[in-house]
This record gives sequence, C-alpha cells and structure tokens, in this order.
Amino acid sequence: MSEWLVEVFQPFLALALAPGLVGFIRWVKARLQSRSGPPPWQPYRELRKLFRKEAVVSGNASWLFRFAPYVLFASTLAIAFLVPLLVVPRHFDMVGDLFVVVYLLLLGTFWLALAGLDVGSAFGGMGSSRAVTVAALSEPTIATAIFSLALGAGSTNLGAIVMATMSEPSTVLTPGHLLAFAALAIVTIAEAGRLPVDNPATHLELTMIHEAMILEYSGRYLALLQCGSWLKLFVFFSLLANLFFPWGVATTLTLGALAWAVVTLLLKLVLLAVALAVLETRVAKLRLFRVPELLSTSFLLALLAITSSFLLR
Amino acid sequence: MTPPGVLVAGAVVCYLAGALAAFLSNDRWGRALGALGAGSGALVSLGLGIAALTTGSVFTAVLGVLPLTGLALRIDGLSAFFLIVVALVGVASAVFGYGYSASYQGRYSLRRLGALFNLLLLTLTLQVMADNVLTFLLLWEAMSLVAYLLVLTEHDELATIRAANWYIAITHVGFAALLAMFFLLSAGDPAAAFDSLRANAPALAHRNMIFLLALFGFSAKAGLIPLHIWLPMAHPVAPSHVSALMSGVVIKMGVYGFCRVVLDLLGGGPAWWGGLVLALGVASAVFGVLYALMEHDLKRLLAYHSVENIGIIFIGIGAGLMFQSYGLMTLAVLGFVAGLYHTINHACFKGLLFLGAGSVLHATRTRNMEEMGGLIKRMPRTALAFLIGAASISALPPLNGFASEWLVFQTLLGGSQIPQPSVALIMPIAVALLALTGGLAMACFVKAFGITFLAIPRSRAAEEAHESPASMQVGMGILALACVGLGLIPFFVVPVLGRALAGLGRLPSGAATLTVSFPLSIPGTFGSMSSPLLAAGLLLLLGLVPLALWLIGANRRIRIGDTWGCGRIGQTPRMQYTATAFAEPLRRVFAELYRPTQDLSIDFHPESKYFVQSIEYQTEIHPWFEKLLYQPLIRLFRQIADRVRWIQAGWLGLYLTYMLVGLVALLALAWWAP
Amino acid sequence: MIVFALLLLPPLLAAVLAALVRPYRPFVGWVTALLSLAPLGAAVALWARALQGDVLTAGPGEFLRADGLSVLLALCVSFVAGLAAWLGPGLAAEDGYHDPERRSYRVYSNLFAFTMLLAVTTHNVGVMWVAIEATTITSAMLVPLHVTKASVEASWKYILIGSVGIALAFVGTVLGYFDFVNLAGEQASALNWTVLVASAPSLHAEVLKLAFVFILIGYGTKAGLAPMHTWLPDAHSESPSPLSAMMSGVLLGVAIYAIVRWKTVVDAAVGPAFTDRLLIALSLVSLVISAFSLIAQRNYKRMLAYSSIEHTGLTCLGLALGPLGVFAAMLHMVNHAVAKSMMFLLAGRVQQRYQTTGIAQVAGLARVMPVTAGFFAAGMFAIVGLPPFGLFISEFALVRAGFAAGRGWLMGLVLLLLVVAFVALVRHLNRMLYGAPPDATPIGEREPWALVPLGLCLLILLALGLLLPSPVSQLLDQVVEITTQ
Amino acid sequence: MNSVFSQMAVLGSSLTLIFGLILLWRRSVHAYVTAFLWQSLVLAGVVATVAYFHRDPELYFVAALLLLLKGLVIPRLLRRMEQRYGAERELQPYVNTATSLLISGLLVLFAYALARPLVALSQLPTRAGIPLALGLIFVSLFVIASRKKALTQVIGFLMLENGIALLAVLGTYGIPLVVEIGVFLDLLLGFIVMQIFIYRIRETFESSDVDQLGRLRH
Repeated sequence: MSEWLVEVFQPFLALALAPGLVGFIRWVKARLQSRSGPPPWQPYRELRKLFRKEAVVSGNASWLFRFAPYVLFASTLAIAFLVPLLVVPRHFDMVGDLFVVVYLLLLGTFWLALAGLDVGSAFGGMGSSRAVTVAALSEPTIATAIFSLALGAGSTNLGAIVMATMSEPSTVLTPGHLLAFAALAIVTIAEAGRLPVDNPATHLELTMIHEAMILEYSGRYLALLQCGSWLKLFVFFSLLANLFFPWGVATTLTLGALAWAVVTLLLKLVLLAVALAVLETRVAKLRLFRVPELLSTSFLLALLAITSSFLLR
Repeated sequence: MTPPGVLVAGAVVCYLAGALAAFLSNDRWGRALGALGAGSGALVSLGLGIAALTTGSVFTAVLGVLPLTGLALRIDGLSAFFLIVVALVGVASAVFGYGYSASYQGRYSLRRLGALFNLLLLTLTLQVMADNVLTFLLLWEAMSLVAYLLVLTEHDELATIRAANWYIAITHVGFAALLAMFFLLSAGDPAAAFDSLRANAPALAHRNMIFLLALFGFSAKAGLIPLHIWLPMAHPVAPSHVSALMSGVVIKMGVYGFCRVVLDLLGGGPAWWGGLVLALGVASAVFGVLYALMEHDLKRLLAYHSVENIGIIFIGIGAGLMFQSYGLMTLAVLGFVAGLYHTINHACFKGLLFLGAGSVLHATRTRNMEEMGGLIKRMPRTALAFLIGAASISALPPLNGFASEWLVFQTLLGGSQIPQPSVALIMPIAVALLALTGGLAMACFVKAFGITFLAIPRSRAAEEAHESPASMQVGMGILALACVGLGLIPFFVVPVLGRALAGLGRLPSGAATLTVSFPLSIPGTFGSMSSPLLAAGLLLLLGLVPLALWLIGANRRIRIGDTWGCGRIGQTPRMQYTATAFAEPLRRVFAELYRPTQDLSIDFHPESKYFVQSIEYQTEIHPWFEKLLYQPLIRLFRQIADRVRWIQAGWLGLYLTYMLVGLVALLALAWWAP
Repeated sequence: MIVFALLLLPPLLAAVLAALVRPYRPFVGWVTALLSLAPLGAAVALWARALQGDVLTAGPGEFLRADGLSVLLALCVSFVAGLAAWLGPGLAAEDGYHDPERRSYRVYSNLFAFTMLLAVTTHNVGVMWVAIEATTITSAMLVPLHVTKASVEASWKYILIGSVGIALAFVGTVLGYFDFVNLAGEQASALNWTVLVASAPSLHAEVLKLAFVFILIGYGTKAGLAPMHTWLPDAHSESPSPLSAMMSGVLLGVAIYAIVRWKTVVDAAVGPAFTDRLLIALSLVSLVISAFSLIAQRNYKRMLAYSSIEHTGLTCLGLALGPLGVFAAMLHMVNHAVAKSMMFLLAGRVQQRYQTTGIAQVAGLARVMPVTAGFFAAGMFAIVGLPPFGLFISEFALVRAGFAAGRGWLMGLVLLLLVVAFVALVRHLNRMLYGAPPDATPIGEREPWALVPLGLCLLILLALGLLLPSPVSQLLDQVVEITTQ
Repeated sequence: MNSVFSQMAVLGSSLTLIFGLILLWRRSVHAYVTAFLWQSLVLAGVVATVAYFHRDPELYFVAALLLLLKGLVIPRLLRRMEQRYGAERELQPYVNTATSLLISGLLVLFAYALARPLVALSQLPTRAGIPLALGLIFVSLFVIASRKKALTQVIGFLMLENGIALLAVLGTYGIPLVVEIGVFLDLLLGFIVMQIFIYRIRETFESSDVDQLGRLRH
C-alpha cells in the first residue's frame, strides 16, 4: 500500500520543485552574466501574483482557448506520474511506457498550438506553426532514442529501464548509452524551448516560439501554462538523470533510502541546471531554419546509438 | 438457414430494398428510405460480424447464382472483422447521407446517388465473404464500377470527370493484375474455390510472381505509393458521405484482399516479401503526410492522409510478414493485429473527418481552408467531432489512433529479435520514419482544425455558416463515439483480433495466441500501456485542477478584451495566419522533396519604389509521382497510338498491300514451319 | 424440314415483297418486321431440338444441317436481324430517310439476313462460301444509303477488300476439295462438312496447312481480323446504323463460324498447334491495332468499329486456347453480338439527334436524352467488360482458359491491351455523357418505343452476365464438343 | 493420250497467265478489256479440253456458261462503261512497270515453290498447270493492289476469279455443280454491284481513280 502512496506523492513533489528549478536556472544565468538577478524562488511569487489577477480573454477566442491550459497542465502532470523520480519498481509502469510519455507531450503541444491559433493574431499563428514544426522534427529522434534504450533494457517501461541500467553499471559507458543521452539532451532543449532553439526570456515577436503561443494568456490561465512548461522541463531533466545515471534511486521503501533518493535527485537536477545555464550563456539563438540541422544531428546520434548497440549485442 | 445465413440474407435484402426505394422516388421519401435501407443493412451486417467474430464460427454457403463456378460465400475471422469495419462506417455515412444529400435536390440525380450508395454497401458486404475466384473478382469490379459512378455524381465539373477517369483507369489496371494473379494461383483448376487454392498453395510454381501481382493489384485499390495518385483526386470530388465510405472502407478492401491472398491463401513467404511491403508502407506514410501538409483543400488533405494511414497499416502487415518468415510467430501475429486494429481505427476517424469536412462543405459551400475560420462558434458540434477525429488521427493518447500506433511501434521494436543484424537495422529506420509521420500528421491537423474552425471567419460564406442538420450530427456522433470507445478497449480488441487471425495460412492456430493481461502488455514485446487507466487519470487530473484553483481562491473573473496587436486598432481577418503560411516552415525544411515553384510579383507605387501597391506570392507543388512516372507513361502510349493510327491511312492500295503481304507471310510461315 | 423453311424463307419473302411495292408504303416495313420474327422462332425451335441432342437435316443430300454451332449462330443472326428490322428505316413516318432509300433498305437488309442464315445452316462448305460472298454483295449495296463522298468511298473499299478476301477463301476451299479429291475421288457430297471432318485424319497435312492459311486470310477479312481489318472502320462509320449493327454484331460472327468449321477439319488432320499459332498471331495484331487506335479516336462510330476489331481478336484468341477457350470464345461472340448491335442502334439514335458523329461535338448526352444515355453508358460498360454484363464473364473465362493452356505471358499482354482499350473507351464515354449540350439541341427522347427492344438487349446481357442460364451453357458445351473432335 | 491432254492443259494455263501479265505493262483500259476477253476464252478452252478428255457432260455446261458470262456479257458491259467515259489512260500506278514485272515474277516463283506439294500429291494429268494458276492468282492480287483506276481494279478482280476457276479445273476437274453455279451467280452479281459503284464514284468524284478516295482516315 505504501508504494502506491510514494508513487502518488512523487508528482506533487515534482510540481513543488519545478518552479524552483527554473528559478535556480535563471539565478545561475544571472550570476554567470555577473548580474545579481532575482532569487531562485521568484517563480513562486510570479505564480501567486498570476493566480490573484483576473484573466483577460480575447473576443475572437472560443471555449478551446480557455480549456487548453487545463489540458496542458493535466497532461504534463500525468507525465510526472509516469516518470521514475524516487522509487524504482513502479506500479505506474503498467499505465504507460516511454511512448505514452512522448505522446502525452505531443497532446500538450497539440492543444497549445490550437490555442495559439484561436486568438486570430499573427503571433499566435507564427508560434504554433514553429512549435509544431519543431515537435514534428524531434519525433524521430525521440523514437530512435527509445529504441536504443529498449534494446539495452529489454523493455520500454521506465521503471524497467532504470532497474536494468542500475543492475549493470557497465552499460553506462557503452557508446550506445552515451550517444542516446546526447541525442535526448538536444531534444530536451528543443522540446522545453530552451536557448539554442527558442529563447524563453524574449518578447521579440519574430523570434519567440513557446512565448508566442501563450502571448494572449493572462491570469490563472497564464499561471497554469507557465507551471505546465516548468513542470515539463523538470520532467525532462529527471528523465535524463534517472534513465541514464540512475544511482541513488531507492529500490526499497525504507525512510533512509527515500531521503537518500531525494538528495541524489536534487543533486542531479542542480548539476543539469548549471550545465543548461552555462550552455544558455555560451550559445546564441539559432535561426529557425538551422534548427532542423540541429535535430538531424541528434537523430544521427540516436541512429549511431542503435547500430552500436546492435553490433555489440 | 443457420442464423448467420439469415443475417446475410437480411443484410442483402435491406440493401436491395433501400436501393430500389431510393431509385424509385426522387424526393425526400426516396432519400429517407434509401438511408433507412443502407442503415438497417449495415446494422444487420454489424451484428453478423460481431457474432461471427466472437463465436469464431465459420459460415459457408454456395449458391448456383453466378455463371461458371457459382457464388460461394464464407465468413471466417478475417471476413467478420472487415464486416464490422464496413458496417460501422456504413451506418454512420448512411445517417449522415440522409441530411447531406438534401442539398443535391435540384442539382444532381438523388435517385442515382441513393441507389448506388446502397449497392456499394452491398458489394462491400459480400466482397469480404467471397470464397471463390469468380465471386471475388466479380464483386471487386462491381465495387469499383459503383464507386466510380458515385464519384461521378457531381459530373458538371471537369475536375470530377478527370478524377473519375484516373480512378477507374488505375483500379482497372489493378484488376487486370488480380485477374492474372488469381489464375496463376489456381494453376489451371477451373473451379478455383479458395479452400482448394489453400490446399495446393505450398506446391505452387510462381509464388513470387503471384505475390508481386497481388501486391500491385491490391495496392492499386488501397492507394499505396506509387499507385495512389487517384486517391487525392477522386475522394474530394465525391459527395462527402461517399468519400467517407470510400476512404474509410473501400480502400480497406485492398488490405482485406492482400491479407486474404498473401496471409491466408499463400501462407506467407520469404523475408523480402515483408521487407518490400514494409518499405512501400513507410514510403506511403511519409509521402502521404508530406503532401497532405501542403494541401489547403480540406478533402484533398484528408485524402492524402488516407494514403499515409494505409502506409501505416501496411507497415504493420509488412513487419508481421517478415517476422513470420523468421519464425517469430507471436510478433508476426502482433504485427497483423496492429495492422488490422489500425484499419478499423482509420476507418472510424477518417470517416469522421470526411463527414466533418462534408458538414463544413454543406455549410460554407467551399472546400478551401483559406476561406474558412471561426466555424467553432457557428458549428460547435461539428467542430467537436472534427476535433476528436483530428486528435485520434494524430495518435494522441486516450483515443484509438494512439492505441493502434503504439501497437505498431511495439511490433517494430520487436524487430530487434530478428537474427540477421543487417535486416534488423531496417526496423529502427522504420520506427524513426513512422514517428516523423506521426509528428507531421499532428502538425497537419493542427493546421486543418486551427485554420478551418478557429479565430475569425475569412469569407462571407464562413461568416454565415450554420450548424448542419441533426442527421449529419448523429452520423458524426456515431463515429466519434467509436473513436473514443475503440481507444479505451485495446485489451479486449487485441485478443479478439488474434483469434480472428488464428489459423490463417501458417499462423499458429492456437485459440489464445496473444495472452494479454489487463494492461495491454504482450509477452515478447517491450512495453505495456493501459488506455483506460490513462484516460481515467487524465480526466481525474482535468477535474482536480479547477478544484485546486478554487481551493486556493484563485481569481475567477474573466474580462473580454481585444487580441494584442502591438497597439494597432481593430483586427481584420487578413491579419490571421493562413494555411499556406502555417505550413511554410515545413515546406522550407522539406524543399528538396517538394521542389516548390514560387513566384513573387510586386507592383510598386507609381511615384516611388519604396511604397508597394500590391504583392502577390504564388507557390505551386506538383507531386513528382505524376511528373516522373505517369506523364512519361501517357506520352509513350500517345506516341504508339499516333503511329498505329497511320495504319488506317486511307489509301485503298495500301490496304490491299497489307492483305497481300499478310497472305505471303503466312504462306511462307506455313510452308517452312515444321 | 418446316423449321428450315420457317428459318430461311421469311427474309426472302420480305425482300421480294419490298421489291415489288414500287412506291414505298409503311405497311411494307411493318410486314417485313413481323416476318423477321419467324426466323427467330425457328431458331429457338432448333435450339430446343439441339438441346435434346438431335441434329436436324433437310434438303437433298443433307444440303441443310443445323448442329449446335449452326443453331448458336442462327440464334444470333435472327435476333440481330429482328432488331435491325424493327429499328431500321421504313417504319416511322419521318426517320430521316426518303422512300427509295427505305425500300432498298428493306430489300437488301432482308437479303443480307437470308444469306447469313443460309451460310450458317448449309452443310456444304462451298455453298457456305457462296452465301458469305453474297453477304458482302447485299451489305455493300446498303453502305451508301445516304450518298455522300465518304459513304461512296467506304462502299468501294468495302466491296473491293471484301470480294478479294472472299476470293482467297475460295482458293482455300478449292485446295481443301483438291486434297479430298486426291484421297477419295470425286463425290457429290465431297464438300459436306461432316464428310470432310470424317476423312480429315487421312488428308495430307501440307496441303491442308496451305488451305487453312487461305481460309484464315479470306474469312479473316470478313471477320475484321488484322491486317485485313481496314474496311471495317470506314464501312461502319458511314453505313446506316441498323446495317452496321447487323454487320458488326453478326457478320463478324458468321465469318468466325466459317473459320471454326475449317479449323475443326484442319485440327483433325494436322493437330491444333498450327492453327492455334496462326490465330494467336493475327488476334494479337488485331488487339494491338484496335487498342491503340481507340486512344485518339474522334468519331464514336469508328470507335465502336475498332472495338469490334478488338472483340473479334479476343474471340479468335479464345478459339486457340483449347476447349475451355472455345467455350469462352463462343460465349464472347454471343455477348458481343447483342452488346455491339445495341450500341450501334443507340449510336444511330444519338447521330439522329446531334447530326454528327464527332465525340467532341456530342456533349451533355445525359441531359439531352437521359434514357438513351443510360443505355449507351450501360452498353459501353458491357463492351469494356465490366460486371454485371455478359462480356465480363466471357473475358474472365477466356483469361482462365489462357492460363490453363499455360500461356501466362500472352494473357498478361492481352490484359494490358484490354486495359488500354478500357481507359480509352471510358474517357470517350465521359466526354460524350457529361458537359453542357450544344445549344439548340432539342431535349427529350423521341420515339421512346424504339428503346424497348434495346432494353431487351440489356436484359439479355444482364442475364448472360449474372445467371448464364443452363440452356445457353449446354448449347455452348455442345459447340465445344463439335469443334474439338 | 494423257501426254497430249496434259500438254494442252499446260499450254492453256500458261496462255492465261501471259494474258494476265499484259495488264502489267499496257496502260490503256481498252487493252485490259481485250486481255481479259482473250483470257476468258482460253480458260473456256481449257475447261472444254478437260471435259472432252474426262468425258464429263457437266464440264461442257460449265465451259459454255463460262464462255457466255466471261466471254460475252462482262466484256460488253466493260466496253459500254469504257466508251461512256472516253478512252481513259491508266494513271501512273504506285509501282512503275519494271518493278511490277519484277514483283510479279517473284510472285510466280513463289507460287511454284508453294505448289510443289500440290503437284506431288495430285495424280491428275493436268497437275503441271497448278503452279501457273496459283501464279495468276498472286499476280492479279498484285495488280488490284497497285493500280489506281477503279475499272482496272475490277478487271484485276475478274482475272483473280479466272485464276481460281483455272486452279479448280486443273486440280479437281471442276468443283460440284451446285457450288459452280453459285460461284458464277456471285461473280455476276458482284460485278454488277461494282459497276454501280463505279458509276456512283464517277458522279460524286468526277473521275474514277482511286487516289481521291483518301478522305476516311484513322
């Protein structure tokens, strides 16, 4: 019974930590650019502010505009249920595997893109068109990366993958594993709308992708959307961390193991956040029509991952 | 008469009665009775299909009606499954057709439409039961003829006639291939009943030739690359409920025929068979979706998507064939089950989308997306139905598209168990291209739904659109429910399909070949997924979030304001994104493939070149199958025809010389020949 | 004896009556039409007797003999002759013809019917040749009914090519007789078909081969086999449509009947290989020429003529594919006779309304004459071999026979040619049916009673396509038995 | 006894062939009609000799009929038609005289090669004439194909009939009477119809050369 409790608790832990993670990334970036920058818990204040504000909805919009934030937030929260954060032998594997996670993300993008179109402004359309292009082009990479992971672990269920990688630590150094990690890292940046692909901080209409779609939102809808995208980033990071470097994830339900799992999770997330912050300060935004080249290199990496794992098998 | 026999007779009688009633009167009553006949016939065959599939009983009947070898009918698992597919889409489009064809009252002959619609359903229902070569081929050609006549309903436009010509031409080429294939298969046995073909199939001489002819013939009907060019021409010009039936069911007869011949009669073959089918499937999927992206005629877009989804079905079947050749029987059955599951799913959501497009066409009199917009406020129920269709075709989780695409992915992942690494490498490439297709399909349907239904109407017709009559909504409702329902019960559908395929050809005939526990996890495959739990979870969360917001006292007031436009006053429809603009990034990414022709004409203000009076941007994409394959073929035949025409040159002396030369030649032949 | 009288005399009587009534009056048309029903009745009686298995003979030294094959042809000839009589000029008051033309139509069409009936029922191969030569003469007189430059040219080409061809057939007959005389000396009944077949095994292979070549070229000319087909498109596009219905429907059949008679004799002596190779060669050439000529066709009557060449090629191909093939070929001939005569009569109605034979000028037929357009479309679907009409079944049986005879690649090529013809014909049909009719074409059907017999033809085609009633298949089995001794 | 008979038969058939060849190099229609007239007479003579040697009364009747029909009736009709339209010159045929003679020579050689099995099989004394008859058939076919005047084509056709009659007489001593009468009837009717058509061509085309008949194409 207690396993279920832990697994139900995990997504809410993720929900709580997600804004902090993004705040921490912004704080590290500010520090790197020798600015003092807002404190890491600034996003929590943003959310509180937005929840208190009234929502302004465009006259052109239909019920879909108001319903999309709920769908996006619910789908991202559902992903949080499926991703292995703390405990490994998971009962939720039964509900969905890595493909389900990917397609739940796609569900979120689908509804957000439609919401972007619903207001009838040029920016919404532009944002949706670009977001959908990036999502479509990153699909093959994700699928190939899953294929190589499944080859290694013998199953696409997330818990099983983590267990398999934990049981044979040697697989981590195999080229297949590392190439798959690199491919999935690039896709994470593209999907989460981080710098080389899309600049989360900008409001320059012609360059933004994710921001353009949520341009029209305000009040509690904007809060839900922001929280959804932060949770998405958190989930991606935890996937990268646990699937490829799963040490520290608790396999037994003792309190000590759980505490140690939380600590290791936080450590891994901080490491990844710093890495992302360094990357974002080092690199400038790519032109939209260079993004496919980036995604095709990631696809190539994933394909190499598979061929190497095939040959070594 | 055994109960199935009664049901078969019942369905046939309903269809014929419907056809007769529709033919006799050209007014409301004709439409009503025609739709009633079709609907009831479809319901009866639905019951028949479900009964036959669940009980697994095989019904056979031989009637001396047809000449030469007589009419032989047999319902086994495969036929029962396709009966359900026919009936499901049949009921929905019959009900939809009643409302939709009202607008044809003055313009086209309703008699012909109603009667032919019933006949099409009749030929489809009997086609899946055919049990000897003559019955199969006669019904096959009758189906093509009736579909061709239905495509020609709106015969006053030139495009319709051109499309109908292409349709009947390619279908007939396919039929010629099937004729040759069946006679090679029956190897001189004039009776040519299917069970005798099954018996001596292993000892056949030209198995590869038979396979290639079967693939050619059935892909001409199914619309696989490169025999697909009739599909985006014929389906848009047909009346919408007919194109729903054609796209949903008629092209599935290609899938049924292929399974019947290659799986059942031939019993599978060497690995390259599966490889070729897989390659064609992947090519059709990718090209189908790529060309669909560039379309802004709503029904052409849906037609190209039919090509894509047929590709996905054949990916499943191709993978199954490959596994069968390597002896991985569980994976083989899984592959075929995935293919068939996607068949019924595609029938449901494509039928739904075509009915939705028909409802939009009924309201706005146009198929061009650039002239639509804002229909979600004017046609809420059609919009909802179209949204469900769009979501399920883009394989979004709780719906049926995801369930079958997930199964196809799992099958392809199973490819890693193929002993030869060189062959096993094909699978990841197939997985990648299938994923790309899924992503592009999602992009295409965001465009289709977004531009058609959302934001501000772009034309007067869209502005004055109104919700379509009740019968059309009921038609769409049936299929929408089917999409949602089929998405929730994969754990029930997969074992039933496994039983339907049991015993076909060399497949293991064990009853429960696919042991499936509650969540859809199949031994020997990689993942597990449970749609019902997923759907329940999503609904729960959707309910939880507003509750949480209420709990934390979030501000619930909403103020209606203007869309943000960087400070300009007022918003005109021209400021919105258009379908062409929406697909522009992807056209630029795949420019090598599309080779778009673009021309930009700017006429400047007379006084200074810095001010512009009007800019016109024109882009055109010619699918290069027609350019590279079909145009040269036609030119070749035209040249031969011109030369042959000169034989009849008009000079009497020349004609007599032909006779003299012919006589002397034959005499010489007779004289020297042994 | 009376059956033969009932079969042969009425057309003669009709011809004489028409010739005698100097200023033509409509009652002559009605009388001749009624008289044309007598041969049909007689043919059906012969059919009934044939089904019981007995072969009727009449006249001195079995001059007339009606076995299964003759009965089949007699049925076709009398049916199509009846159609032409009921739908030909001379019945209605104003059918676009003048009195002399009506009178000569009545005279010569009945003579034409008589000669064809004589050809198929005579036992003597020489008399058969004489009758077929007479068909050329009688039908040639009718080709230029409307005297125009084109019809005169067509008639001259028809009479000349036809006569030269038939003369070659006579050379073949003489060589056959020469071979028999050198075996068993001169006998009066030497040219009787049964005698020839009985003595065939002992005849000399060399001479019979030469004889068959002459026969094939000769009767092939009348059957429209390539390369002797050149008269067919001209004659059919210029002659009045009831005549071209008779010619295209059954004259080709009668010529094929003659080829089948001689093929049985030669096969008994030399074995089927030789004749099959010749038949396949010529029928392939016919298929190629007709299929590709249909693509760029501009005149719908010539289109129907080329389609006849194609179906003659198919029938001859069927003859060369063994017993199954002969069954298919004969069924195909019957189907084609009914379908093509119906199509030509419909083409006549269309030409009467649009006053042109150009495909491009005839547009909007579905709106101008809905019922005729419906029949025309159904007829076209029948000709291209779509179900539920009879030609689908016969083409199916033909291809089945081809594969059973082990000629897979040949059948592949034939199927390809059939598809080429299919696409061409369907495109032409669509150009005629739809679109806006040229202005000032009167809308609505005229003389609707004329559509009743055509509707009957359609019903027959449906019956042959869906049911193939047992009497028909039994008769065809008898024919197969006769021709493949 | 037989040698005289066979020599006369061979002489008769070679004369017939020679008259056939006249068509090739003469140009005027008048010459063609006389050639045909003489050919028919020689043919009647051959039939009469066969009747005499074979003592077969039927053949006498056939010879008489042949003489009447092809000797008198048809040539007179041809003369009348010829006078009506003045002495027409045969236009330049498709093939000039030298090549037509060459071709007809080849055709006669081909006829000889072809008739080898026939001559070997036949026991009748007149068998030596069979290749000549076949030769005449091929030559007259070539004449019909290569000439441009309608009248010349008719004469070519009549010569073709003569060749066949000669073959019948030499090979089988005449085909059964019923068929023989039928053949003559057909020939007469055929000729009359052709004449009607030639008159009609004259009316509509003002000249009877076949070159103008090129309107019906494809």
